Amino acid sequence: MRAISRSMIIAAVILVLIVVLGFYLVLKPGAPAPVITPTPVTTPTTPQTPITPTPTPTPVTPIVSKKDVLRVAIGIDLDTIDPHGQTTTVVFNVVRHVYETLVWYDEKGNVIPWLAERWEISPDGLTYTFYLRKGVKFHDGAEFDAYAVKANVDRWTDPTVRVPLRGQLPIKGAEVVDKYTVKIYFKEPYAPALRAIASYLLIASPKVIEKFGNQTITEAIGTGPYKFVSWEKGKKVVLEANEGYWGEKPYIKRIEWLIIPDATTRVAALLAKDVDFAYNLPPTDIDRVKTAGFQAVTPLSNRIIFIAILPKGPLADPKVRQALNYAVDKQAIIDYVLYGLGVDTNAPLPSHFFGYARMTPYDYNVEKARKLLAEAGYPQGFKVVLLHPTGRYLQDKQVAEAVQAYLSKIGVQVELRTMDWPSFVKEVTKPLEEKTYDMVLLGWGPLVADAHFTLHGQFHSKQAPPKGLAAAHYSNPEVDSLLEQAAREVDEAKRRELYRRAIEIIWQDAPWIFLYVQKWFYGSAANLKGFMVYIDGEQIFFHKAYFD
Amino acid sequence: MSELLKVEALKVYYRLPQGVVRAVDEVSFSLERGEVLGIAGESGSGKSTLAMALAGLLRPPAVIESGRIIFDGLDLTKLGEGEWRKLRGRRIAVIFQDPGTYLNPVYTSGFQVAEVYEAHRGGRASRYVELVKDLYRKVKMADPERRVHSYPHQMSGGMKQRVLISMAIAEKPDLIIADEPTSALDVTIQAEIVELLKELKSETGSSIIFITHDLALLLEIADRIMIMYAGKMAELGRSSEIRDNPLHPYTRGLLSVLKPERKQKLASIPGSIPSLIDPPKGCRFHPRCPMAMPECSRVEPRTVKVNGRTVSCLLYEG
Amino acid sequence: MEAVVRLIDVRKYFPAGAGILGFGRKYARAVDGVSLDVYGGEVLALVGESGSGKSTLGKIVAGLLEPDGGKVLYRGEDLFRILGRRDVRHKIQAVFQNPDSSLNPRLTVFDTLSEAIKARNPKLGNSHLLEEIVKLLKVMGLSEDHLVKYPGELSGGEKQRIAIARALAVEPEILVADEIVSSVDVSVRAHILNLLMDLKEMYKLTMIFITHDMGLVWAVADRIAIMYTGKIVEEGPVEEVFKDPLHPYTKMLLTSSPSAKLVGAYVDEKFKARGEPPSPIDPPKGCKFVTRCPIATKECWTQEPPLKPVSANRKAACLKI
Amino acid sequence: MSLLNYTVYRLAQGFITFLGAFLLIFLFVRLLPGDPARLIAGPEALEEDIQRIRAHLGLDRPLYEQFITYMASLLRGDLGTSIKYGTPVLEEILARLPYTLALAFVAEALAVSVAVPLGVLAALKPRSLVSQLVSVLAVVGASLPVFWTGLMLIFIFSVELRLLPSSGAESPKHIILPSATLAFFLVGNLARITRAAVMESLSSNHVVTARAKGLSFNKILVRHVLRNSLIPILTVASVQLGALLGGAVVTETVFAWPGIGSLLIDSLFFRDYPLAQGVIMFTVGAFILINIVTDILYALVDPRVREILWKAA
Amino acid sequence: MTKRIKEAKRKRLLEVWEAFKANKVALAALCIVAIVIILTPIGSRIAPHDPYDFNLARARQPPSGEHVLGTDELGRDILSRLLVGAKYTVGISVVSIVIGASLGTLLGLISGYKGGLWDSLIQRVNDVLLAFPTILLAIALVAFKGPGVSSLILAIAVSSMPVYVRLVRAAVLQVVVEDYVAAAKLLGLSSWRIMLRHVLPNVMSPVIVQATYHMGLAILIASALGFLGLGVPPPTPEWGSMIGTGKVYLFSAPHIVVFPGLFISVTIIAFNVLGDGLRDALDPRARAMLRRF
Repeated sequence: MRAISRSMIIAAVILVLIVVLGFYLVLKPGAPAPVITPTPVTTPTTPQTPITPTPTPTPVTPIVSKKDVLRVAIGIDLDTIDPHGQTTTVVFNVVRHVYETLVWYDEKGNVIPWLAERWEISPDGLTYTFYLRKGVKFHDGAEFDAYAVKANVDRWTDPTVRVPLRGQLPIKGAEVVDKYTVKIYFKEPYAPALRAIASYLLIASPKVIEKFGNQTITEAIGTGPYKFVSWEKGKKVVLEANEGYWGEKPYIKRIEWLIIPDATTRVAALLAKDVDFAYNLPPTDIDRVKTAGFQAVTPLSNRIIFIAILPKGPLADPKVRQALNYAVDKQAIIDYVLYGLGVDTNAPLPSHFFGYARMTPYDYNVEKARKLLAEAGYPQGFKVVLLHPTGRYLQDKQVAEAVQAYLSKIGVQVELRTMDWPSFVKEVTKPLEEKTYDMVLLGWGPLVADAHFTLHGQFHSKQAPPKGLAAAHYSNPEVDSLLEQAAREVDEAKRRELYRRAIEIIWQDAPWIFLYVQKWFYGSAANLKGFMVYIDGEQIFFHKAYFD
Repeated sequence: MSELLKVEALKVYYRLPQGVVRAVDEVSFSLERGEVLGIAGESGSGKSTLAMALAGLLRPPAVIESGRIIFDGLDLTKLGEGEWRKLRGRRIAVIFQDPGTYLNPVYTSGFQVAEVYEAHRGGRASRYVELVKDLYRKVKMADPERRVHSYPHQMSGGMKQRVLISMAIAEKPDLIIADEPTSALDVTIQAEIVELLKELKSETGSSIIFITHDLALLLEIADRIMIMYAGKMAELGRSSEIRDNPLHPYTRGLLSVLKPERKQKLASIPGSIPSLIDPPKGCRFHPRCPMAMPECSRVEPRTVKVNGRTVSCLLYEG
Repeated sequence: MEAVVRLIDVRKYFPAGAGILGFGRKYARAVDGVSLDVYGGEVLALVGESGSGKSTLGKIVAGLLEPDGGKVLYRGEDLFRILGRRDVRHKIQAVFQNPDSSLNPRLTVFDTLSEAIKARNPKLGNSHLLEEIVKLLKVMGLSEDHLVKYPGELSGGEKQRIAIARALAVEPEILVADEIVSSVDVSVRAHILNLLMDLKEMYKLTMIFITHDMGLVWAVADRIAIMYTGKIVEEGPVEEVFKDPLHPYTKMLLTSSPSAKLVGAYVDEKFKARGEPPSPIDPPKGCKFVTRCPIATKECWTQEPPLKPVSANRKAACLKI
Repeated sequence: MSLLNYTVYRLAQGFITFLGAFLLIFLFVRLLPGDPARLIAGPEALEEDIQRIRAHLGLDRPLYEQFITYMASLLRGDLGTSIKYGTPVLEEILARLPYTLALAFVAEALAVSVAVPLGVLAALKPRSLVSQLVSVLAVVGASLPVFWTGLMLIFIFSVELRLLPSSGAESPKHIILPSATLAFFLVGNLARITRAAVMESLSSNHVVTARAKGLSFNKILVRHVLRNSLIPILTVASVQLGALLGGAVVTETVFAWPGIGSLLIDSLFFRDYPLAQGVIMFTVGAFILINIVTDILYALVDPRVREILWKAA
Repeated sequence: MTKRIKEAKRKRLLEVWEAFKANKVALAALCIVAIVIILTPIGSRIAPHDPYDFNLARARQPPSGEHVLGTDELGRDILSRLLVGAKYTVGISVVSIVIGASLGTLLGLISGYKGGLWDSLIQRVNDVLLAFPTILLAIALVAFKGPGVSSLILAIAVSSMPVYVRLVRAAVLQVVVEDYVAAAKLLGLSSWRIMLRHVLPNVMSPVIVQATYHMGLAILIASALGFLGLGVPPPTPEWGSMIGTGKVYLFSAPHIVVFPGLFISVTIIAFNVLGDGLRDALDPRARAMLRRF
């Protein structure tokens, strides 16, 4: 039996060519692979106003949505709908349409009243008294009052309940003053307290809390504009407008959150109009989304991306670390690798954070870098290992490759080591002496836009692995003390100053290669209006959204 | 007796990339009604190819190159597959050598026999169970009631051969071609099967072409015997003539092996069977022939009649 | 004459079908209590139809299969105890039926033969080795040209001759020849058999000649032992058994066999073949041949006849004698 | 030996294999570097929070102790609680199972229904265009990465033509593209096997017998060729099905199909030990079961195999 | 004489070659495979550009005279990367399959020849391995050893091994009943010698054919693992990881992924067709049939 004949290979070759060319032709963008014009980014000098690409217009006539159902594509499945078990931004995003918090942010990032109409802070900074909004009802009909708040606080502090981020909101307990007044006590003065309450303390119905006790809550009952309808694992989550909402009623009746793990498929789903809004699209497709007539929403995130430099070998010398900073063309990486989806911040934290202070930039300057290296005694360069995750941050692998290439130009030979996320985290949390790499590409994006969470988490010596994830193992007693003071300081102006001083020291020490703050890329149907981009750029709220 | 089959100068060739294999080369003979013709030959003599040609079962790369096969006035070499289908199983039946592989392992034996009726009488095979049981009785199958439901692997070689024989005689064909029907069987079973064939022949009046490498067996059952060597007919004659007075040196050699003297050297034919792609020039047997003459390597012997007997050997020409 | 090999009540059972996890397993009794002496220098024909156990018995004698019961004695010693010794191992060799299976298709004739010669004489130098091989080939009637050939390039007869040469290369005392010509074309058979007989003289071989072909037995064997369903039913000198068989099965065999007929053996239409041999898994209680025997009586169904001497050199296992 | 006995025997044997695999799975999964507690809390979390979670999950105890606890709960029929979801593992698997089953069976059915006719045609006309098409399909289908084919189909049928939904699992329409993607990968191999099996059957002696009987071509083809070719086709199809039941990871990811495969990847990348163990145990179990079922099917198709298998047992 | 024997052995190889050569398509496939294999040592020498030389300013350029197959996301020359990458891709598949096939063959040989306890033990372990998901194995290995060529090789080798155990065991069971094995026992040869000299060579054909098919599969597995982020780390231009990395450009700059894809597909096709050709050429039945006449 001769399975194959001469004409077969011809057929095979033709078929392969057709398939491949088919790919090429079908997928070829309008202009083939254009060199992208970088999005001009002006580096703000003051704390940046959060970006809201589609500002909510003040409606002249009452808004009526042209479509009742909104379909949103997200990349990961929910892990839990327990209000106190939340850890993941996207999941927070979904459930926060159902649960609300005592206070919230306005579009500029200021804390504003929400379920609490006003509040008082005791001079010692330990007691917060909240005066609650009246007439608010949970979706199950239970009334929102001080008892409900206390039930939630009690659950938050109950050690038998799995509350992963309890430490981020270090409260001691709550006390009911009267039906609509509640006091929340902190263990110690905590400057970001209000922001943390706004971010973490989701209020669930006391009936549900009673029903589930210290078990994982699997019924999402809150006070929010949308009611929880269903959650099909790995497939979708459905929310429905809460007709009895205390605030402005949502225009869209139903939101379906579709779980589509693959980013390219999310692009396809958007282009095919299977969804109206898609989260976290690959930067590579930004032109395609735009040219196809969709909105490209690209808000700034809370996440700063950097390469932490371990203080060992040649890298223990600050001059060397500065040299590395001068050797990398951040703007080029932002423009070409990130397709403009990043912002150079010139500080170890995003510019819109409370406590931000702008430093003199490390410009791209190969000569200067070489000189510094020579001064430090390494004119020929040296070899280092760079650890990086893959698929965790926008273009992370490509960014690592680009850094590798830049450093090679000043004689620093970089060996890249890729890891899947859990192994990567495990590697980063090892103590310094066990680490077999010299640098690590990492992103840091606290939920709360406050300098404390970035600086304390990354530069306080007590946060060095294995205890924390301060990846650079940075240790400077002065910085430690400044950060500790700032964490307790209630006066905002004083706090700002403390952070500025800390930032200056860190910037000079250069424990990182400071890269950029990442932007997100969402795609939206052209006629979807009124959605609100949360201050961190990672959450989108649809309760005022409508189809035009 | 009348003539049932006449084969004239039949040539069956295999056209392979390596060359042309002349498996059957200018073979002619005839067969009377009710006669048993034995065809004897070793491997590569072309006897099985001849059988397949007679049953219209040749498959590429084997083709009938030339010659005619006249069966009851019909030239079989000119038949299409549709006409063959009507003929096979009804007028011409075949019994194969290795009953194991010639039965489909996944069906009961009875069903496979009944398929013959289905093919020629229509309807579903299951209708013919009783007829199959009758056939099984006729072929002396032990326990026919049970055996119609047995799968081939549950039967012994002898039983399987009886199944194949049942198929062959189901429609009382004019011609049964038995291609080494007993070679895979033990002698006692072989004796029984041969006995059975004889009985069935006298009952149905079918003619039988009995093909085997076992000349001793043919001497017992065949009326006439054709000896084949390397695609050619060597000799054709009555069984007793072949046994007592073989003409062709090859036949003589064969017989001397069959009738050894006790504890004496056997008379042997030196050498081995030639390749059919590139057979020896002249007489194909000459390299092994003890009586070869110089011209044997040049001249191809014609088939000649000697005292009413047929032989292809230069010894008998001129 | 001295018995080189003695088989004493040898048994070999093969598992056939099974219950759950090995419980209630059934066995096919391939060899079921065979006692037999093989004398030095003789050709003993072991005859039987398929399933009679003759090949299994041959493998046991060759030391390839260990029996489940009974003893195989080689010159008075337990064969399977001393088989580990090379000199003993080489004393008994075998050649088998299928020429296509007898030679390793990946080795040239030279490789095959040199391996055998080296097995016997590991220290042999290369030039001597070649000499030995060529010598062996000459004996086999083959030429040096065959050395560079692979089995695929040889005819069936040539392959069998190489297989015989391989067996003889270690200078055996006993040769088990299991149907060695039954797959070879008739015209080639004579040549191999002649060769075998010459070699027997040349090497002073004792031979166990396993076959189903009565004509061959007549041509080469001194003594014959006839097997049926794992047992020997008759044993004796070839001429006597051919002319005057004792056991009804022997009679049936001779009557059925066209080649026996040609050499003028016993024929009796009364013993015309009928029936089939019983299953070795579930044989009849008494005489195994009872299902086909034309002269069987009632006691044959219940009583198993032992193989007993009938005359000085003949034995048979039949109640009717 | 009866079918029942045989089945019991095979199940017992399969169970032993399963136990071996089980131990291996436990070790492999637990020894993966990574700390689920930190993964739950996120990199920005505080050490104290992480330690609390670790203790909560019992991950601070020695490995053998975790194993014993796990075994004990298994014996009670409890597959444990997912670390990520905080819900019973069994529940998570059962939620995804229908999707995996649907995709696997539809894809395999699609592949078989295309491949078998193609293979038969190719075998009947070995030099024809169809035969060559089969060869081409076999190599091309099996050599294009699945995500390529998948994304290509999405862009043609969803984005450009708007005929079919791009992703998700909401209606029967949604299964078309993912199953076509898988089938495209499977079809070639299956067709090639079919062709070889049919050619082998065609050249077997019992087909000559069937012709000698005077049976019609169609009857010969169906009864004596196809029926006898079933075993190799069954083998390949069942191996493919077994692999699909383990989750077609890439296809599921590309098409956002909520099956077992993406659950496995998720749980592994989250170091959700109980869930990963549960999913893999299911996968391995399905693989072993499929093998057993296939062998039993063989026995039903071919009476010879029945006897051989039972003897082997 | 020894010279003649050597000649005979060469002739035998030649015979396989003749049979193989008759199949023109397989010959073409062999050429492709040969080219790919030749690329492994010389790829970096004939590459028109430095495969690691990046320049963001010329990133993602479509094919042009300067960059025949265009540039990738970091402005590296794709053709050069493909030429240099051949050694990784081919190296990984060849080495992993050679390891998997040899280990599997050895175990299958022991299992089939020794039988009994050995057989049961090997078969049970093999069943477990067979049922064990490749993906878990790969993730585990990458997690333990870090991603890289050696993890990939090990993962593919271990996951491909069970197939060979089964294949070889089945073939051995057919060979051990052959008379030449019995004859070897009669010569008093040791079981290892019999296994290696008389059994192994006669079970190699299916192993070689299977291994050829497996080469293609190994490349596919490597690219699937690359898709899941478990492939060879950058900037190594391994083809599978080039596809994996380039996947996101499928719609914006397709040439980045199409050309590696084309190289991979053509190579896999070539290996498969080569496997078919070898199967036909090595099939002793097919050749014996030709010789019989």
